Formats: sequence, C-alpha cells, structure tokens
Amino acid sequence: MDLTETAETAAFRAEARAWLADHVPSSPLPSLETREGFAAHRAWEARLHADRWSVVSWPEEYGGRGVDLVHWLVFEEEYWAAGAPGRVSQNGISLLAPTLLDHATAEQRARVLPPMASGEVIWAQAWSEPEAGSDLASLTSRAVRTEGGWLLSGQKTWSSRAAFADRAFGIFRTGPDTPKPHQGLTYLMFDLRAPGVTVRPIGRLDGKPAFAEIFLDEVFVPDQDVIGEPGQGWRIAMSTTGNERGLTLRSPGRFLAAAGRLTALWHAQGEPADTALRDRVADAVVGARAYELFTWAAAARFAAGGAAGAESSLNKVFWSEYDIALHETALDLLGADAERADGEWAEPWIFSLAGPVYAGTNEIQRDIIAERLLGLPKGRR
Amino acid sequence: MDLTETAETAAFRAEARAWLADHVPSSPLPSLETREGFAAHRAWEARLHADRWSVVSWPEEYGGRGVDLVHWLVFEEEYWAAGAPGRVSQNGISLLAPTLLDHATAEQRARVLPPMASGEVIWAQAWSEPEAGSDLASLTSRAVRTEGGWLLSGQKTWSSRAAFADRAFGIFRTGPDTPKPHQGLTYLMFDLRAPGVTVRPIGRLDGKPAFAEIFLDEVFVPDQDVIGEPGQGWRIAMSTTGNERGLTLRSPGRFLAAAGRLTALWHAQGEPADTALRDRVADAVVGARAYELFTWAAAARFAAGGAAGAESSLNKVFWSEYDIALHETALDLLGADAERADGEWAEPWIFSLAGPVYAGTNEIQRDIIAERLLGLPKGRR
Amino acid sequence: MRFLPTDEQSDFARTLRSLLGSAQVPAVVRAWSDGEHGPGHELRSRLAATGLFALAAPEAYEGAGLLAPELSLGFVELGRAGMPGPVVESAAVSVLLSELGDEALAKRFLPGLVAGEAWATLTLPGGSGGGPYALDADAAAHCFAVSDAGELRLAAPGEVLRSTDPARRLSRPAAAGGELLAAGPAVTRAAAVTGRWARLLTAAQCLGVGEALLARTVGYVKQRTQFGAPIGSFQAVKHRLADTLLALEFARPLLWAAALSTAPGDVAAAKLRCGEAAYRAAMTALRLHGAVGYTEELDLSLWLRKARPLRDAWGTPSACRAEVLRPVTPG
Amino acid sequence: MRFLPTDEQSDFARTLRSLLGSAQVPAVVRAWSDGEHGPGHELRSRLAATGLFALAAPEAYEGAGLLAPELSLGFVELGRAGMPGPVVESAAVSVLLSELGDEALAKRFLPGLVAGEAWATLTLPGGSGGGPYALDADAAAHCFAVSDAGELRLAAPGEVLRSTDPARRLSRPAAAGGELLAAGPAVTRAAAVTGRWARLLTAAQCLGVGEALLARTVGYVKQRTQFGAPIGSFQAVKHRLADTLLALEFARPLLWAAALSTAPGDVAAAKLRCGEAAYRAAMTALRLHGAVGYTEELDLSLWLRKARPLRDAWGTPSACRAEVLRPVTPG
Repeated sequence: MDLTETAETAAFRAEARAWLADHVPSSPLPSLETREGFAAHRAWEARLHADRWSVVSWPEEYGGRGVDLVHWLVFEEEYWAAGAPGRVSQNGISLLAPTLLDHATAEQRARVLPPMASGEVIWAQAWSEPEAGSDLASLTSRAVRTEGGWLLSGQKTWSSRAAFADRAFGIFRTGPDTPKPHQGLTYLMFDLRAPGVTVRPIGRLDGKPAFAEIFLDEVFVPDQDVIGEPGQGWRIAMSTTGNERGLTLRSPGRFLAAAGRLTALWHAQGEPADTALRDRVADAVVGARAYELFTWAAAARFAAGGAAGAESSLNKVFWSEYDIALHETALDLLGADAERADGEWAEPWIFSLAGPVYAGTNEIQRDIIAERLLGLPKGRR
Repeated sequence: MDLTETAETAAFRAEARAWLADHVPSSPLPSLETREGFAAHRAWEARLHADRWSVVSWPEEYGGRGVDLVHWLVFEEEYWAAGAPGRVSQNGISLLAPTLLDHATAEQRARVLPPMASGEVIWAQAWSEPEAGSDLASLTSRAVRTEGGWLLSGQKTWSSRAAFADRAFGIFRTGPDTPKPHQGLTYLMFDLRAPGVTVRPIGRLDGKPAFAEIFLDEVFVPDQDVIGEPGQGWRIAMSTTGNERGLTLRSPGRFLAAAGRLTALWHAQGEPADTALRDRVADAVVGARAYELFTWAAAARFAAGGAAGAESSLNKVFWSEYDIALHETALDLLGADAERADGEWAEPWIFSLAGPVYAGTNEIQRDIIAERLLGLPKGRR
Repeated sequence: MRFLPTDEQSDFARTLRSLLGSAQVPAVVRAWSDGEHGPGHELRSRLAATGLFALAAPEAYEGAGLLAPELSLGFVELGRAGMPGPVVESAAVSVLLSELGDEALAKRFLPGLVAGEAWATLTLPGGSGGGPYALDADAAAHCFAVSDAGELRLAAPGEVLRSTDPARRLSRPAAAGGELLAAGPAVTRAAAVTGRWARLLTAAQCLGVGEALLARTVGYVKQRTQFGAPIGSFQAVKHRLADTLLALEFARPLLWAAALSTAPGDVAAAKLRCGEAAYRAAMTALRLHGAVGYTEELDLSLWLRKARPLRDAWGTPSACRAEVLRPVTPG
Repeated sequence: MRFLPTDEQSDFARTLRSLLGSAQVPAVVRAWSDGEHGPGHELRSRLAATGLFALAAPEAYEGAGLLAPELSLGFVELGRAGMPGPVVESAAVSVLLSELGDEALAKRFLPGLVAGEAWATLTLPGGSGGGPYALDADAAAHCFAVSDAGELRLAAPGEVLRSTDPARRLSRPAAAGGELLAAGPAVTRAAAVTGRWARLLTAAQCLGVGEALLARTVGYVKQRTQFGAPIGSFQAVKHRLADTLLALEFARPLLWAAALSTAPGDVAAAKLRCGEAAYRAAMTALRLHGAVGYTEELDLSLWLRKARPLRDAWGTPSACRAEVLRPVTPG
C-alpha cells in the first residue's frame, strides 16, 4: 500500500505542468456548446495534439504517448488544476476510441484515431432513441444491407456534441427479428453531413444546443465503417463500458480542481463561523479526495490484472451526485448572485444536473450495484 | 381559514393545564418497559381516569368527555408540554378502542372500554407473526370453532406492551382455505393469562422488554370476545387504520414538546455560531409546527365530513422520520454525553428508531402514497 | 377554528386557476424571456380584473384591505401557472405604500397597482430580507428602492443582467439619485413588513411551482414506458414522488398559518419549507424525466428554472432558519 | 506506487479475520456487556500472538515499529468481528509511550502491551481529539490521563457509567492525583500524535463495523420473504443497500491514505467517512431487518449499538470536518 510517486512519474507531471502553464489560454474559451466556442475548443485540441498531450494514454502511432492509467490520472490532475478548457473531443476519446482499440481493424484504427486525436474530426455519440433511453436494448433504428455497405434509417436523440460535430457512432438493428432485443445489432460510424442525415439541435436548460436529434433516411455507410462483426454490436458496445471507461469518463482531476475552486470561493465569500456551509465545503474536499483515491486503487487493481466490472456503477453514482452537491454548495455561497447567468458557476451547475441521467441513470446503476456487487435477486425491470 | 381558538376551547385548555400542573409527577416515572415502571404508569392512568383525563374524546358513558378532535389535540399539547408520562394504555386506546366504537356490540363496549380507560386492563396488540410482517395478510395463526367460542393456536410476535399487559387483540385465520389471503380472518380479543398462552418478552436494543412473542396453544376465547362478524376481521381491522387513527397515533403535542426540549438543549449546550446544528434545531421546530398544522387541517377536513384515506401514510412517514432526525440532533448537541445510557435523550432516541418500521414500514407507506394519492400504477409487491 | 380555506377562498383560487389555465402561460413566459413583455402585461390586466392585486391595498385606495390568506392562495396559482414578471414585487410595493400611510404617495401609485395598469419592482435593505437585485425592472413602470438609511426612492434600475431563469432579469438600482419619496424610521418599519409579505408571497409561489412540477412528473411517469412497463411502476420512482408529495403537503399548512399571522417566524418557516419542497420537486422532475427534462423546449423547463431562484429570493433557507430561532434566542 | 494492500498486508488481515471468525466473538461481547471480562482478556492474548499489538510499538520494546497501515487493516477486522474492549485506547497508549521517548516509561509498559498482557485506556486533552471519558477503565489494568496542562498520570478511573452500547463503559478519570509519569510540552506533542492514531484506528474499526452490518443485512434480505418474494428483490431495498456499499467503498481508500500519512487532514477525512458510513449502515440494517433488527437477542444488535458511539469517538463528524479545512484556513 503506497502512494508515493516515482521519479519518472514526477518528471512527467512536471513536464505536463510546465507545458500547461505556457499554453492554457489566459481567459476562458467561449462555451463549447456554441458554434464559436466549438471552433475555439477544436483549435485547442489541435494545440494539445501538436505537443502530444491530447491522448496521452494512446499508442504513439496514433498520436499518444503510450503511458499507463497512472500517468493519465496525473496528466488529468495537472490539466484541470491548470484551468485548461473542457475537452470537445471527449465523446470520441472516451467512448469510441476504447472500442476501436479493442475491436477495430488496423486499417480502421489508422484511419480514424489520428484525426480524432488532432480534433480534425470530432465525434458525437448516437446511442439513445426516443423510446430507448434506460432501456437501450429496445432501440429500433435500423441498418439495411446494400451493395458495399448499409443504409441507416431511424432516429437517434440526446446526441451530445452532435449540433456541431463531424461524425457519429452508435448501434443499429441489422437483424430485426431476433428473439432477444440485444441481438442483431451492429456498431457503425457515420458522417453527420452525409446525404439523408438531418441534425436538429436541442437546447439544454440554459438554451445551449448541447445535444441534438439525428434523423436518418437511408444514409449510406460503407462496410469499412462497421466495427467488429455485424450483429455483435451490443456485445462490442458493452465490452468497453465495464473497463477503464468507468475511470476515464470523469477524471478525479476535474473534481479536485472543482473542490479547490469551491474552497477558494468559501475563503472569499464564506462566513467562517457558518459551519453549515463549512461542512458542505469540507464534504466536497473529502469527496474529491475519496474519488481520487478510489481511482488510484482501481488503477492498481487493473495493473495487477484485476477485471473491472460493476465498480464503474459505483463510480458513476458517486461522481454524479458529488458534482451536484458541490455546485449547489457553490450557489449557496454565492447568495443572491447564484442565479446570475454570467456567473462562473452557472454553466457548470447546469452541466452537473445532467450527471444522474447521463451515461446510464443512477437508478439503473443502483440496480446493477445491488444485483452484481451484492448479489441481490434480480427484480422486475 | 382560521387558527383562533374559541373561548370554550381556551377554557378547556386552561382546565387541562391547571390539572396537569397539579398532578404531573415532579420526577419522571421509571421506564414503562420495566415491571416497576409499568405499574407506576398504570397507577398514573388511574389518576388520569379519576378526573376524566384518560380518554377525553370518548363518550362520557365510557369514561371520556365526549370532546371532538380539536379538543383532543389541545389536550395532547398540554399533556406533553407538561412533561406528563408516556401512555401505557396507548395500544388499547388508539388501536382497539376505535374498532370497538365502530364495530362492537353495546355489551362489548360497556364491558371493555371502562377498564381500558382506567388502566385496570392494559392491552397489547397482537398483529404480526414471524412470517407476516409487512405482508400482514399472510398470517397463519388460527381460531378453530368450539362450543361457545374459539380455540386460538399459533404465534404472534412484536407485541408491544405484551410483556406486562393483561389482554391482547388481533386477527386470526378462521377459514383457512379461502382463495385470497385477506379472507377468512376474524378479529378477537384474548386474555394474556389464559391457559395455553405463553408470553416470551423480547428485549429491545436497550434490553428493555418492549415487546414479546405470544405462543398460543388452543387458547379458549368465548364468542363474546369476537368483534364483528367472524370472517370479517381484515375489513374491520383496516376500516380503522384509515380514519382518525392516522392522526391520533402520535399526536403533534408530543413533537411540539420534544422540539421545545431540543431548543432548550440547544440554548444550554449549543454554540450559537454553529449554524450546522442551528439549522437542524430550526428544522425540528418547523417540522413540529408543520405536523401540528397538517393535523389541524386534517381535523378540519374530518369535521367538514371529509374522509381520511392514504393521508395517514403521509402522516406516518413524516412523524417517524422527523422523530429520528430530532433525536439525532439532540445526540449531536450532547457530544460525548450522547452515548450515556442514563441521559434523558437515550431512551427516546432508541424508541424513535422503531418508528420507520412500526405500524406499517415506511417503504410500504410510500408505495401507498404513490399508488393511492398519486395514482401511480401498482407494481409487483 | 377551521383551518381550511373557506368556500369563498377556494372559489377565488379556482377562478384564478381557470383563468390561468386557459391563458397559455407557457407562451407568455417564452415571450417574456425573449424580452417581449406585451402578453405578460395583458395577462396582468386580466389578473387585476379578478381582484387579485386589490388584496394588497387598503379600501381607501381601491383595494380590498391587506388580505394575506387570499393573496397567498392566489400566488400559489401564479406559481402553478408559471406566471412571469415581478408579481411578488408589485404586490410588495403595494404593501409598502399601504404600510407607509403617506396619503399622497398612496394616491399616486396604489390605484394603478390595484387596477393592474403596470408592474412595479423594488429592493429593500438586507435586514428586511431583500437582496441587491430588483426583479424585471426593465418590464416595470417603477423601480422603488429603500436604502439602509431609510430612504425610499424611485430609482434608475441600472444595467440589466440575465438569470439562470431566462424569464427573470436582474438589475441593481442606482444607490443614489432618483426621486426621494419618503424617509425616516417609518420607511424602515414599512420595509420590514413589506419584506415579510414578499417572503410570504414567494413561499406561495414556490408551493404552486412545486405542485406543477409534481403533477407534470406524475403524468409523465404514467405514460413513459421502459423495460415494458410505465416507469411509474418502479419502486424507486414511486418513492421519489411520494417524498415530493410529502414535502409539499407538509409545507402547505405552514403557508396558510404564515398567511394568517404574517409573523416573522411563521413566514420564515413557510418560505423555508415551500422553497425547499419546490426545489426538491424540480430535482425529482429532472431526474424522472430523463434527458427530455433537461431541454428548454419541454415546457417543464419553465418551472424547473424558476425553482432555485425562488427558493433563495426574499430569504434563503439559511436566513429563514435563523429567523425561525430568532424570537427565542436569549439576549 | 501501488495503492492496494500488499500480499503480506492482506495475509495479515486474513489471519486476523480467520482467528476472529472462529472465536465466537458475539458470545465474548455479551459476556463483556455483563461485566465478565475473562473471555475478552483471553481473546486479547490470542490477538497479541498474531503480532497485532506489536504494530504500535518500536522494535526496542518488543514492537514491530509503528506501522499504521498494517494496524489499520487489523482494526478493520476488529470492527468486523465486533471485538469489545478498549482496543483503540490500548493501542493509543502504546503510541503515546512510544512517541514520548521516555525509556523508563516505555520499558515499564510497552512490552506488556505488545504481549497483550492487559488492556490500557486513556483520556487526552480536547485539543487532541479526545473526550472526557475513558473507555472500559473497569476492564483495563491502567488508566492514563493527559491533562490540558501537559501532565501524564496514571489516574483513578472514577465512577463507571453505562453507554447505549452495553459493551462500552465510560468513566471520567479523576482530574488530579494518581502517579505523575511525565509532564511538559513533549507530553502535549505526543498526545497530539496519539489522538490522531486513536482517530485513525477508530475509523478503521468503523469501516469493519459497517462492512459487517452490510454483509448481515444483505444475507437477511436474500432469505426474508414477504409478498411472495425475497425482500432483497424490491428496488427500495436494493437502492438502500447500494448506497450503503457506495459509502463504504469510498471510505476505504480514505482510510488507507490516512494510514499511509497519518496527517491530521487525512485522518479526519477517513474518520468522517468511515464513521458516517458505518452509522448509515446501521440505520439501513435496522430498517431492512424490520422488528427483529430492533431486538437485543439478534447478534446484529452488537454492531448496531457500536456504530453511533464509534462515529463520535475520537472526533465527531463536525470536528473532523473542521480539521479537514483547518490546514488551508488563512491566518
């Protein structure tokens, strides 16, 4: 049991810190959920990529540094501590890339990953459908075989980033008459500007088009954009949800930085005698630390060959509820200024509110924790 | 909409207050969950009865004053504010008596109610069985027809007061082969000292025998101790759970008095600058007031002829969770003294912990609220 | 003693509810958010016709007397409908001018407020429960400001800022300048009463907002199907909604009692519980609607975005808790 | 950097777990609660044989060095088993005498503590995280007391009081009198370190208590049937237990990190989360067991009754939260 950093890791940390100190924009970029901000964030991805900081954990051939999870965690700590911009490429990097690395052909990896790393191609996810949210397996959008590829038809929704992104990935029904809903699904990538695609941006609570509906009308997808075997889409999609993704979806560094900002706000605005707020600030500090340490332990388990499983559900419930509590504390510290739309906590608060629903609702995650980690009998679902 | 007390009610309040000031024991009685305390509390019931304060809402012929719910609430406020003892007759008065008043014969009422009012006969409830807790309808203890009455066999459990009480009431299966579990049940009263009855006291978390198991082996119950029609026990038992019982099980006066004691403790021990504790004391004060006002409104609805229904579930969840929060706040105010078994908050804290389970678990109550008050579809239960 | 609304009170609330129910308030809110105040002004006139604004002014000035219970029941309906605008603030200005007892001032402003001719807004000193911002000053004919020193002025509203609720605009009235209307301890006293009324009416509005959020969410979970069943049949969903109902049901009688007494502790208790219940209802609504609840295009958002600012307006939970214990604090 | 117990650390914990698993600890607890300390003393000797107590003393005095990680893992097992007695306090005395560096005192007491020959107990000044009561002084060979003035004495334990956990006895050592063992700033410094260790080991004990409560409750809800199904299949039950697991899983790494650093903020964070997680586990266990969970005869009660006193011992949640923010408080 050990938390000391090796000299090599410390050197990596120092290198990241120095680079970030030199390059992080001195004033925040516009929100990445706006056209202008999206472009600025894309440029920032290119800047990161130029010095190989955009995807440190990827193999070098695709633009990474081939470092392990520990280094990735260190990089993330430094990244968020430096106040660096949000990652507009996050969907591609944390959802699609692990799938490509596990299941794609060498040709696909070589073709898709480098432009993802550079921000040249930005990816949207296209999982949910209007009638398939928590019950994802019930999706009905289909891909029909055609010469040299597939024709996609149907509707996807809640596609984050889709308003401004270039391409999207998701699973589609290719064998409609299977006995179980998880069968006959195929994992595909498609162009958001292809003929037959209509993207309708959807305004978030603050009006920003943080997600979109995607209408698909016989959209052609060449065979080269099918990942893995047709019909194996569910298995492929699920195989990467249980792995390190649980750890890399929201890095501890983000919350350590947020807890640091909250503590600074408390020092600036808080009444030291107000223990009710003090306790909530302390809880945020301790929670960020707990999340960090939980992640270090999970990284050590992976390094020792342990498999990840339903722990990612623990992780998901923890960070999403933590994030809301942290932002509510900030708003309570701000008092009358809490509702100012131009306040620096307003957009992060709105963003935090999506956490319990996003990436598998916390209700479903708690069912998973109870059934898979505690072995409770499966109920009706 | 009006909260002003009539002159008549104010006079009643003054009379109660004066009597209590003269008669409430100057030092607390021993715990009513001990033999010695049980006897002391029985004597207190007799004292109350002598001046017709034990059952103010009952008809005069049975020892009451025939006053309405408003007067009962006023009496309870004065009673608990005066620091008067817990009511050892509570099970009989709040659970059995309403059933008798609604469903029993005149002979039964005349025979059973006066000694209940005087504390001469103290009643235990005998509802639960080892395999029938939340799922009360699944009970299996049976009553078999015999000449002039019934023979009870089986096992009841969690019978509060049964360790020292005189008689008990409950429902028993008299028609074992009915298609639905709620059918073929009969409401009976029986003597805890009758041949064939074995009472095994069960120690509560603090070791006091607050409840007991009752083993029944062909215990004879004469026909005169059957309430209502044989086979109608479920309907009879349920018909009084939805009425005023929801209001009279735990009177607002109890919580107003407890919130007052908590506020006094806070003034005595609390750091005024400790807003974390201040907020919880304020919540206790506001919660007691909310419970009081909710009850006044319900009393007004009854007076206007409104029917009570699932509101008693709202009531139950509210007071039981309120009660725990209040006592936890007191313990936190006490600091290192919180764990002293001789502290005045220790036994009430232990008592509060049973609330969410007692009288229908809060999980079941929330199901009822959702299904009956909000109209949500019945799930599997 | 009959702690229930009278038939007349219930009828009045029903009238408002019916008027607002057919007034397409969501469209009014969306216009208001875009800075188009016309439909909101028009709805104000129709509300005035029910006598709502008369409930915050004495009979001498076209009012019906200061009738907090009736006014509170009315404001529950405004919250339920999601009515935009400085509704609390206009009523509070009416209370302020009524309490001040300056006949010239009362004559100048009260009949117009009662008749619903214009909105008014105001700020009060911190000690009276107010914050630094005036609500919707850009839509109000008058912006009143009471200073810590007890000066009542018609103030220039200053720069307009956006709120996380797009139907709210904030501005910080100029500290000095503007017509001086009154000054002295009477102003400070009237401001204290006014702060309580503003808090009470905000509590009422919160209760209505919470009830609307609950009703919409209950409706949604009955029809939304996942895993082959309405999501409202899942126990986790049921229990969240049961808790939401519980919080609202135990907040309502506190509101009524506060309206009867307008005592500081009672008003603070009502605001605390109504505000928290509405905000919790919003969080539950958001959770149970899933992603669609997070969109601005669903009308649910109109109430969702109100819940948190109203929870804090005219008395944060912390300020209300302090007030609840204040009367019994020794010394 | 490998933030997991080493194989040796895991083996040590497993050894203790196995020893305690076959030691019929519930019977030992019940005897202890009745004032019969014999079985508890005997179990202490067997624990000493594993080397547990050596982990809180330097090698010079038969110890293994002060090894907080190993000791913490051991105390998780004591908590899991429900071990009674002044286990934390005896280890804390060992730390105090080790830190003090007074050779005569160390020689006099440490070898006996390491060998598990007797229990010891202690009180520390409030500033070191202690309360006024010494635990189980009636079962301890020695009761140490450090005063605010920095005097270390062997104190007369004073009247013995009962706790809501019958396996705990409290007494307030006499303020004066008793053999003076040491005095001065070195005592105060050593007391501060000792307080942190006591807090750390209590956190470890809490984690074990919480895990035992969760495991027993999970076992119960799988077999208890109502409405024709195991109650563990109901979503409300599942979610409560999922939350219990979540709290424990995120408390454990805080405990490990605190054991590695023994820094005040880390130790406070660990105690806060382990203590709260255990108490919440107790409340959940009580809720889900129904009435049977409320009985003293079910062994569950042995852990239920520990959870709250341990949550507060050697640092209440409030004290721990203050400590977490202390290092960064300006001034």
